[in-house]
Amino acid sequence: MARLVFMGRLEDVAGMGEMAVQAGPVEQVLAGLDPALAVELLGEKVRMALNGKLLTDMGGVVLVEGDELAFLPPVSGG
Amino acid sequence: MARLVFMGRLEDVAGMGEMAVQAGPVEQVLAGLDPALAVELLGEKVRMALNGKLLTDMGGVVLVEGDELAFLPPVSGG
Amino acid sequence: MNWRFCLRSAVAEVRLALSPFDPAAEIAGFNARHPHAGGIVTFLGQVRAGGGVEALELQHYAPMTLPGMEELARIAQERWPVEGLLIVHRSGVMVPGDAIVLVCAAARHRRDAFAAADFAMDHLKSESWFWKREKAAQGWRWIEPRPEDHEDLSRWG
Amino acid sequence: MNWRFCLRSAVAEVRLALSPFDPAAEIAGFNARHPHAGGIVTFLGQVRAGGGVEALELQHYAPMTLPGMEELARIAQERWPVEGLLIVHRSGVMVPGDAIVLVCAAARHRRDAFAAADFAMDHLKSESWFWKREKAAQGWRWIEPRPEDHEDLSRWG
Repeated sequence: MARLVFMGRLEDVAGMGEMAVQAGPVEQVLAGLDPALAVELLGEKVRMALNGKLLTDMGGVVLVEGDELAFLPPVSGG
Repeated sequence: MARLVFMGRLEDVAGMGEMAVQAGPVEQVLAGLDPALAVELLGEKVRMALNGKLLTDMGGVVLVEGDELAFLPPVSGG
Repeated sequence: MNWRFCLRSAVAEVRLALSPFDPAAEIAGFNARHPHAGGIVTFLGQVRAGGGVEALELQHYAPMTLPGMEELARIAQERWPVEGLLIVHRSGVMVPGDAIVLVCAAARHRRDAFAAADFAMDHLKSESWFWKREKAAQGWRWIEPRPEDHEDLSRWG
Repeated sequence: MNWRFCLRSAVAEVRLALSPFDPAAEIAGFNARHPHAGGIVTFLGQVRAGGGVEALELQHYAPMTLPGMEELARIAQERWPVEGLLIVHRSGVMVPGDAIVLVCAAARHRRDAFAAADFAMDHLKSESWFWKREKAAQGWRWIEPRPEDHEDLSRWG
């Protein structure tokens, strides 16, 4: 199993903060989600981090056992 | 009598912080001082304040009884 | 406090606070640790009282938020000769009056302290891994960065 | 404290301190008085420890120094929408570690608080009625403003 993490407003869209998914190519993992959620996760302003490292390109990424893929909408601190 | 006030390094030059002087035209008052002190007081960077108000021009200023004329070298706070 | 949430170097201390912190005590402690600095600039951001906001929540993402703050402190120290730098940022649910963020910068010359604190705040605001939402009468609402926040960032080149 | 040495308006408080003051307590009090401000910037200037300076003296000229500081506070309030402004400046003889000047600015938006504090400090440094001398091993020496201080001032147009 791998894990998807939804930060900020994406947590509201997903209805949960994280989700366990089958390991495999990211495209395949996303194809298995509610399409409304998948569309939001692929939004232009959403960044992704694999095990805490930003991905510059999700093409070809394959989640292996224990991986954590986080979806990061625009930040706002302070 | 009127009073001259020497701030900052001018106090060291004068050897005192203030000096009682006879009322009268400023030029006349300065002429009565030690010339070495008078030269410093007339230095380009020294400003003057009469009773707490900056003078833009000392020409024609006459000290009357109780006046306080302050000599203000470049400031440095903070 | 977990070791993951606290970094101390000779110059910088960076903390992610998971519960309320006392900014006045932090400032007093920072000042006491930096008698050699001529100038100390502090910025305190707090949840505004009286603006209709009942609560504010900041989320962080543990694998990235504190490392990002540490990197920010490192960059600020490289750019300005600071003698001390403290960054404390809350995560969790806050109420009006609660401190959100505190930045203290100590330097020999005041312009360096101002610049380092200002720089750190601009980057914490719109380039650190936090997500913010406010609770008002209408319920919770996520806050996205304003265009001004990005303009502020662009000042630093 | 003599009435001449303290001004309080709804927004600004300006003080000329003739004896040591506790900056941490001043900051804590200021923060507590401004729960409505989103951001509070403070600047503390202190006599540097360890720089070979044994003592520092600041002279003021009573008829002009506090009125000049009050005018500075008025101008800062006109230029930036601050909700609170505190300026405390020491006069007299100080030793390393003593506070010289404290500026606190509270505003809804952090950039206003930064600008008001920065502006006030630049003007206190080189355009307020103080004269400064330092005592080191060689004895007392009067300090004149540096060219940088005038450049700092010119930033404000």
